[in-house]
Formats: sequence, C-alpha cells, structure tokens
Amino acid sequence: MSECNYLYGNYCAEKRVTVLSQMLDFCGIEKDRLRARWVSSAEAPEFVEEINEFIDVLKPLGPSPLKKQTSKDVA
Amino acid sequence: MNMNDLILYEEPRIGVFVCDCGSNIAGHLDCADVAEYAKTLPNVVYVKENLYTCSEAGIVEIKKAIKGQNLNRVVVASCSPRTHQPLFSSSCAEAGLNPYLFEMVNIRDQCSWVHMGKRDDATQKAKELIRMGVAKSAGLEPQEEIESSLVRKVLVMGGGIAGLSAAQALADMGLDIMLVEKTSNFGGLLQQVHQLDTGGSARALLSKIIDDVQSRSNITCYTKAIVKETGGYIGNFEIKIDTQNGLIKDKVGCIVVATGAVPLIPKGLFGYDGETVISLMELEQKLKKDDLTARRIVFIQCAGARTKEREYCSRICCMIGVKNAMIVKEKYPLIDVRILYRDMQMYGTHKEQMLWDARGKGIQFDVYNPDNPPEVKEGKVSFFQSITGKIIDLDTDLVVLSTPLVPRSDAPAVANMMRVPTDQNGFFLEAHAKLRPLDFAADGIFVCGSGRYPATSTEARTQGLGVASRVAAILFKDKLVKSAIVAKINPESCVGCKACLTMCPYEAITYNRDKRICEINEILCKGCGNCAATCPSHSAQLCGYKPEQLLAQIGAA
Amino acid sequence: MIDIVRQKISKLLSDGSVKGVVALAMANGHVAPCLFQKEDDLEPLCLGDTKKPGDARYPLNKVLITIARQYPEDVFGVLVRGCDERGLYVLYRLNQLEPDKVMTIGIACPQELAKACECKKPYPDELVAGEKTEGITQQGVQDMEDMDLSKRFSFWKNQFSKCVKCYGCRDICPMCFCRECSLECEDIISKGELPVDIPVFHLTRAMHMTDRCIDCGLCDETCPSGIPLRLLYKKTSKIMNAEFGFTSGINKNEQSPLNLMGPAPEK
Amino acid sequence: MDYRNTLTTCTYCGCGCNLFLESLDGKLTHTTPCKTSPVNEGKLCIKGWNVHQFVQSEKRLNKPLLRKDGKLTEVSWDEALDFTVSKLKEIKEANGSDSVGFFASAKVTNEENYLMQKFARAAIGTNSVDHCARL
Repeated sequence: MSECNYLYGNYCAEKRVTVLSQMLDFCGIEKDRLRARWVSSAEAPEFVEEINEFIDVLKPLGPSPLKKQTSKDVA
Repeated sequence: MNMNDLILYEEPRIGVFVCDCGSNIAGHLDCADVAEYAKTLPNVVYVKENLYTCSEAGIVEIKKAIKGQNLNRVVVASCSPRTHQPLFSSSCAEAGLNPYLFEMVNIRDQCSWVHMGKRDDATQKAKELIRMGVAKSAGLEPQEEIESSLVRKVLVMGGGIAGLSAAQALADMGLDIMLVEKTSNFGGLLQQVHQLDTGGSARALLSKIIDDVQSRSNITCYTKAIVKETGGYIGNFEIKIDTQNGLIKDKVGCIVVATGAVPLIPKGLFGYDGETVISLMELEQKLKKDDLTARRIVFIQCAGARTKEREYCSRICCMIGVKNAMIVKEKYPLIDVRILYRDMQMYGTHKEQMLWDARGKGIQFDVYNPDNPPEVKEGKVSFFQSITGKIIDLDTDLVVLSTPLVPRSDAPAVANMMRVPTDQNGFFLEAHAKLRPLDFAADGIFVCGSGRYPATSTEARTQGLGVASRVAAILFKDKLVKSAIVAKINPESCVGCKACLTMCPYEAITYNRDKRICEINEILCKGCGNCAATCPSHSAQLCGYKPEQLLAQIGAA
Repeated sequence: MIDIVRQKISKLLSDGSVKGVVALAMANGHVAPCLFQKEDDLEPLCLGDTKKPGDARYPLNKVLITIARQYPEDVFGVLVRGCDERGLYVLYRLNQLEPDKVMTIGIACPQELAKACECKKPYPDELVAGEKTEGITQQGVQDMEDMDLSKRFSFWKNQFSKCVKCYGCRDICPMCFCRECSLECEDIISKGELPVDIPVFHLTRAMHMTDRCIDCGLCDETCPSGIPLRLLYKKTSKIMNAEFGFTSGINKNEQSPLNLMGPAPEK
Repeated sequence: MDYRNTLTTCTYCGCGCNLFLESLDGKLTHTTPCKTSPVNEGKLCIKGWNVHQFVQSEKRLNKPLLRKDGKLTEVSWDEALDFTVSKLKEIKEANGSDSVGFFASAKVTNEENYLMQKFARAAIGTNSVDHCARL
C-alpha cells in the first residue's frame, strides 16, 4: 500500500471505494461488483490472478440488474 | 488563436499504428485482424501495422502519415507507455503534431503477455483496448509544455562513499556542489571497514577520494552540518543548512540524498556481548587493529535479518562474512572458520567465485533452520544439522554475527522534510525499481548508497556516479521543460473550498486569499490527479485525463 | 422562546457586534428568510413553526453565504438549529464562511421535530433559547439495512425512477455551494432525459454528501417526488462514522478523512 | 445592504407555484420555493427553481428586434408595432383571416392571455389560438 507512485493516491482512493461499495449495497447492488486492488505494473501474474478471481466472483452474480434498464421508459 | 487551438475545432483524424513487437505481440494475437478492426472505428482515417513501431522505419511511418494523411491524433498500440511514450510523442512533435495529441494503448503488457495461449481472446481484448484508446484520443487537447529556470548547483546530503562519488563526478562536470556531512569526518560506514571485497584497503580508497573532493574549488564541504529545511522545486530548491558557522541559506537545482544506513547492533541476539560474540563490523575493527586471538570462529549469518521485525535480506552481509572469513583464513590458516547460514546471497560472478574460493580455503559452511536457530552458550555453538539430523556442538572462542544494515534513525525526518517516500523497511523508496532506480518520484531529488538499500562500496560508488549523470541530464539543459500533464484549476468555477489543497502530496496547491480560489504551481504538480478526484465542482482537472476524455474511454469499453 | 431570540438579536444589533442577522420573518402569512438590520424592526421575526414545529425551515446558511460573499468584511448573526450549526462547522472547514465573521443565535428543536427528523443532536452547541432534548436513534437506516438485497434494489429503483430532475435537493441544500455542479456534467449525467441514470444521479450526489451532509432534511422536504433522499445521506454519514469515526459538523475544527492524505485514521 | 425575499408566482406554467425571489442589492441571487404556499408546499420543478436566471439573462430581449437587410436590428416599440400592424393587415387582406395564427405564452398573466385571444378572434377573426401553458 505504501508504494504508490503518487505517495498517498491509493489510500485516498481506498477511502472512497469503502464508502461507495457500502452505498451500492445500501441501494441493493451487490458490493462485490466493485473491487479495488493494488497491483504494480511489474506484477503481471498477480494482476491476472486478481482479474480471474474477480471474474469468478462476478459470474455467479450475473449481469447487472441495471443493465436491463437500457430501454428508457417514457416520461 | 494559435494553431494548437484550431485543432479543437477540426474533426478528429486519427491514425492508429499497431505494433507486432516482433513476436512479442504478434506471436500471441492476430495483429492484422486488429488493424483491420481499427479501420472501422469512428474518426480513424489511417491504420498501419508495423513489425516494430519503435524502429527507425516505424517512426518514419508515423511522421509520414501525420503529414500525408493530415492526422490530428495518433494512437500507437504497442508496449509499455513508460518506456516508449516519450519516443512516440516526441516523434509526433517532430512531424508537427502537438505531442499531447498522442495516445498509447498497451497491447503487450496488458494483452499479449497476460493472455498468452489464448489467441482469440487476446485479439478480442486488443481490439477493445484500441477502441478505448481511440475514443479517448478524439477528445485529447493540445498542451503547451511548461518552462522554468535552473540553478546549476547541487546539494549532496551525506559524505559517505556514495555522496563523495556523486560530488566528485558532478564536480568533474563543472557544477557547484554543497556537500553536507552530519559527523565530523567524511567516509561514512567505510571508515570502519578493513579491506574491500575487491581486495584493496578501504582506508586507501577513502583517503584518495576525500583528498580529491576536499581539493576541488567547486565543492564546498560542510562537516558537522545538517540540512534543516528544503523547499521549492526542481531547478529551484531553497535550502537551509545548519553548519558549525551558523545557518546558511542557498538555492540549488537538484538534491542528492546519500545519507546511508547503519549496521544493526545485535543486542539480545545469539548472546551478543561485544567480546566473544561480536558483530561483523566489530570483526572489521579487530582485523584493522590486527588483534585477533581466537582460534575457532563461527559466523552466524542473517543475525537479526529476515525475521519478523526485519523481513528483508540485507543482501551484502553474506559476501562480507565470506570476505572476512577468507581474510582471517589467509592470515591465520590454522584458525578454524565455520559459517552457519540460511541461504547464501552471493550475487554476481565475482562473488559466486568467492564462495568457491572460500570453500577451497577450508572454510566450512553449514545450513541452519530459522525455526531451530543455533544456540550460543559459553564457548560453544550448537545447531541442528539437517543433513545428518543431529545437533552439532562447535567449540568456539569467537562468534561473529552477520547483521543487516538498517535505516538511519533520522531517515523518517529526512523523508518528511523532502516529502519523499520510504519503503516498509524504512529505506528510501525510488520512483521505480527498474525504470528509475536512482530517482525519487519528486522531480530533482535523487537517492544513492545504502540509504536506498544495503549496497557494497562498489555499488554505492556506481550509484553515486549514476546519480551524477541523472543530475547532469537536468542541469545542463538551458531551461527546465516539464510535461504539461498537470492539473489546472478553473478560476471561474473554483469556490475555494481548499479540499484539493490538503489532498496534494506535492504541496503544489496554494490558496489565493484575494481571489478566494485555489491555484496550482505547475512545476510542483506531478499530475497525480488527487485534486481532480477531490474537487466537488470538477474545477480541478488533470490535463490529458479530463472526465470527458476518461469517460469516452470507459464508454468505448 | 421567540422573545429570548428577539432580545438576543436586538442586543447584537444594538451593540454593533453584527451588521445584520439572518433569520426568518413572517409576512402576509408566509415565512421567508430575512436579514434583520435594525433592532426596532424585529416584529416579523419567527422561528419557522406554522402548523407543526419547524415545518417552514429555510437554508439560512445558504443565505448567509450569499451575503457574506458580497460583504466579506462584515460580521453577521444567524439563527441556527442543531443541524444549521453543524452546517456552519462544515462550511468553515470548506472555507465558505469564516468563523470569526459569524455569530450564532442557537435554538433547540422540540422533541416532536427531533423525532420526525430522527435527529442525533437536535440542539446547537451554543444554545440561546429552547430546551435540549435527547437525540433520536436512526431507525430508518437500520430498517433499510435489514431488508434483503433485492428488496432494497427494487425500493431504490422505484424511488429513483420517480425523480423529475428538478435539482431541488441540490438547490435547497445548505452544503451545496459549487458554482459548477457535477450533476450537470454531461459526461456523467445525460442531459434532458428521464428517468435519470439509475443509480448514478443519486449516488453521485450522495457521494458528494458523504463528508458534508448535516442531516437537516431540507432535501426531503423539497423533493416533489417524495424520494427519501435524507435516508440515503443518513447512510453515508453512518458509513463515515463507522469507517473513519467521522461525523460531519461535530466540531469547529473538524477535518474530513476524505480530504486528508494517507490511510484512513484509526477508529 | 439590501437583502430581500420577494414572494411571487412562477410564470412558467399554469400551476401557480409560489416562490421567493431572493435579491441582494437589487440583483436576483436565488429562487426559493415557498413552504407555506398551499399550492406547491415548498417544492418546485426545474423551471421554477431557475426563474431568477432568465430575468437577468444577458440573452433576454429588452427591446424589439426587426430584421433589416437580413440582420436583426434594435428598433423602437412604435416602429415594431407599426410594422406588425401593417404586415398583419397585408397578410389578412391577401390570404384571409385564417392564414394568421396566435401563440400565447405562459409567462404572461391570464388577463394578458385573454386579451390575446380576444384580439385574435375579434380583430383578426381567427380561431387559431394556442399557448404553452398547458402543463
């Protein structure tokens, strides 16, 4: 965590993600759909592993419940 | 309105260059198919696949296309932006296109490398990445680079071998140096060392360098002096030094941090008492004074290193242990020398050879297990020898503990003053381990020697020279030209809430009392975007990464 | 209670400690924000109670900002309830008002209003009139959390789709002072379309409220579609409190964890 | 220092929402819905929330414009009205009463709208009258 190129950027991001994920949950959207992890550009295997794991989490959740919304109801 | 602004009113004409990177990219995905796809994207008027886009021929292609096809945006889909973006964007500039109208898509590290063996998927992802890059590029705006003046003077903090070497090399180039040493003598840790791993005497090496440094007219030496304050920014740092003759204020263009590290004193470890159980550095002293009376010596490696409190490997202690063992054995062949180790860290061919030579000289090596560490009792070291499965008792009259180098106790204060980061062990953290090993993330501040990580004298010296070349690359330019990827605050919409101010890690933002808005110092700004993320009214925006540009990119995903 | 308030305002005006006092006035049967500048003009002063206590509250801090931006050198008084005072603290933090240019006339809310608001602290630190009543636990957020996920989803989807994008929640909000608003940024919020982007529109605003909302409830009152916005923002406050130990407007020298570099503070 | 809130009625549609126009030293600064109004009970729509803006808009016409040589030019009310009268007469004579239509605004009062339709029916003789106040 302390290795951010921009010193504290990731800490700042983490705080916001903490709030947002709980707000999503409050609004009925699975908070697992949002994820923040820190992987350096030199850690390709970790990145791949992370993404694969994320996919494994996302697949059972299915498409976003908001996706069906695209056809707008007429006001 | 200048030429640059006119581009904003033109329809985007985007050129896309897809790089095979030999087989690095083309070996794992279908570049021709990707290139065909790129042709179908909005505003793309020209697409070219190259074997190596970064080659002379590839660059010529880009330049030719900018002129011939009247391109006003260029997208290169290839490797790491970190290494190649400067080349491509400057090539665009040479062809008359503002370099900030260039966008890079990473289809190597982020695509071919991570999806090896999945050709179809990798091809599909490359298409998607390019679609995103193209979407972002359409909204790119030309930027003017920022220029500022340079003070051709360098502050070197620390008079050890790294700092001395940096000062020497910088002086050779004709720059003015202020060399600041905290103690009363130059030489740092090397003053305690007996003989170098390369064979020569540490004292001889040091006195040669120190004499040379002290004789230079363009190096001002300060001993018993401490850098009190640093402010300003690259090219124009303002510093205050507390010297024996009072406080000195000056301006320098760059700062070199060569504050070194200290050997761990192994209090409480393996019965350390400073007499029969001593540290490696104390052995160096004994060798220097030639007062070695022991007949059976046991070295214990990793004493206080790679433990819970100190997880890192200090890297040089294996080599120093072996070096000293060999010095002992050469001088007193009858002394029985044993080295108990966990793993031998003898990097490089020279040191690997040392290990073989040491064995040849009759030095015995034994592995110990950290879960079952050697025990030091009076006149005896017992350890579990895994190969025989037995507890071995070694009679000994001197135990030498190879302890790691640890960060100086004042390192956090230095880090805080200069606003540079340290790693989890407390050593100074460079901007990038591979790509910018001697730079700090903050421009104009550099690091060398053991303050960064335990280094041998040869390495510290090399790093000192390396730092000198990094500094020279900045200070020998006519003026400082800085990337225009910085944040800007719209004075019209800023409400002066100061939220960005507290979020700027580089202290680049100030509050203007009269106008009641926040303002950015573009030289100090590193373009991290913290302010842009914080600003409630998106008045702070990062050039080249504005919401509309990023959202276009996300929208295309 | 109103007489004590009137006396206090009268005193502040007569001894010259303030240039004017922002409070509420009753005229022709309607309550409106008002700037009282003369001690003998205080007859129409009211506290915003008509049919029920506090049913005609207005964002007086917002009025104060408007006036203070024009007259930055002058000191003004302002009538505050617990929430308004919290709002002042947030506005000091965000540099929109200067603490030494503001004098408060604090009134406590009656139990009935505190209950209706589920207000945690229905009185200001500096109290001039009224009796402190106890804070109310925020059952509404808890009830929502107790629902299962899909129920919550359909609840909010239904609520958000009622939105007519009047921006009233923002316009009435005493904590919204930006000249340009992210909710009008076309890249985030599509322009001229209804229903609004669910849940982007309301969550964007909620995220902007995380370290600011002082739970005054004016948004709820002004929403023509009756969306329980306050509940949404109460949740952000709850998260901020649970995660970072932060409550916006709790004290004069507060710092928002979201505007501090580095990791989240120890709880 | 002149701060005031003026109670008025929204001009955008026929609902008649009550709102306060907040002004500081003669300049409109905000619109605030009136909580004590039985019509809108402290709520407004997006148009109502922004009524203070159009009043002071720089784009708002303060004088009539007449197209002369293809360009819109400021003219006096007399000139504008004379021109309108002559044109209306001309059209009516050439193509009949029903060739003219009248479009009224919700931003004016009922009385003014009444006059408008009266003028359309009595003076011009057409029933083609419409308005935007039908929200």
